[in-house]
Amino acid sequence: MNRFRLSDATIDVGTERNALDHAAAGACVGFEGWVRNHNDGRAVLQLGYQAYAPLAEREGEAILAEAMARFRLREARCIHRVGLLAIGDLAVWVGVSADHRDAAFEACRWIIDEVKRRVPIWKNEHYADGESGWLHPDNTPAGI
Amino acid sequence: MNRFRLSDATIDVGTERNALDHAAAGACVGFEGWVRNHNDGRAVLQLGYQAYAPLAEREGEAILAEAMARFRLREARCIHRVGLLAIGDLAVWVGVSADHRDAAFEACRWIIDEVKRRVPIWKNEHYADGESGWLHPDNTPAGI
Amino acid sequence: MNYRLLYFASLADRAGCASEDRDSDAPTPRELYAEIAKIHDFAFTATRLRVAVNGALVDWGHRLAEGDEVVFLPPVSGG
Amino acid sequence: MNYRLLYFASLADRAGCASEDRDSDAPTPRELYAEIAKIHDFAFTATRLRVAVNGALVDWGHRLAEGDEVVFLPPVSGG
Repeated sequence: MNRFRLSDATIDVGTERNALDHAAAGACVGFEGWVRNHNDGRAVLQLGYQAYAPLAEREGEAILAEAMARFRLREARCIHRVGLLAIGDLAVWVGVSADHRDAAFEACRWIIDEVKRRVPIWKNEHYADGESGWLHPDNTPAGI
Repeated sequence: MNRFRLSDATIDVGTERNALDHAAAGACVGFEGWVRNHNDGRAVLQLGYQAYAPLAEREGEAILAEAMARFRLREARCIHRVGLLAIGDLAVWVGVSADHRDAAFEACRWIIDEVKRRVPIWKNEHYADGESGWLHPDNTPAGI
Repeated sequence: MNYRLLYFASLADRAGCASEDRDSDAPTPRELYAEIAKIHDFAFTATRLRVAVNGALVDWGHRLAEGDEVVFLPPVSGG
Repeated sequence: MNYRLLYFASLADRAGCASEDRDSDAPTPRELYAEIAKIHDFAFTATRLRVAVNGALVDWGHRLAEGDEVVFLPPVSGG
């Protein structure tokens, strides 16, 4: 089952969401992460995403399997872009369907949180002042 | 500002979501309510939605204005179908964009909850056993 | 006074019509509903309904005027 | 033993390469990172990293084998 994938091409949400269709599903929640023109007070011009692909796909697939087991879902999907992206581009899409909206909202939120926390993908921000830098948020207790 | 509307034709989410685009927005959350093939243990064949249109539009517009004020959003939209719908049809769509995903998830959930609670729209379920009936969930303390 | 009444969902089924004009001495929606509920045998108590006059929600004690459009709203089920 | 090392994000910038083959006596990722961090002047302490061997996450005490692909993963920033 391939519920997660990396993509180096534009994500077509209209096509992808068809995978969520189910006659018993009454609720579908979708999350789109877009490239913003600002971060932490700095103007951003574009973004680069790099992934350790084999592990990213394994971790992404594991997250979606966990979501299917934890929540009462009919289907769940996630696609994450890699490569260079412009402002407004879709960087990540999560879509879930469920009989009821409680499960759909909770699962969609849980999936994007886990993807951001666990999947080996890194963001390189290119700033308006000419600098660029890899983002490495510190989620561990120990500092550098 | 028209952020809410009733529609007697199919909702084209791909087109509608363009209204949410904003260069400063990093998160977009969408909710789709689909016609399910079951409710409360009974098989459903199709649905009819009836609205008291002038008040539905006024209430819907008020809910979206409240959402814009309560949450840190860039944009918010909602479209609700009226008329006869088949299984799998999109009955209601809510879309919001925000700088951060916390606000986007919370606002999208809040809007669909308020729409279901306040907007004068009624659902007539047509069951497989030939019966049909208007749904009037009881949200008030006093019984019939 | 003459009022225009609109009915939706099960109230329209029970009334057998989507709208009607009625002469009534009821000064507020409260009295008007009591009168109408008897005529059409509506099962809902007023506590389960909301009421709108001329397209806006009002209190049950709202003073009605000649020609008002009055709608008794059963519990909604959109979404 | 010979290991294949892959570098990502700021570790690739610091190492000046995306991958390299290295001979090392380090029996586990813990010892291997200490050795590599010194060579490339990596600023991250191991506590801020995760480690993968042959495409799967492992503990820092995992026993390495000849030819293993070892990746030290800096904190991720997808989404």
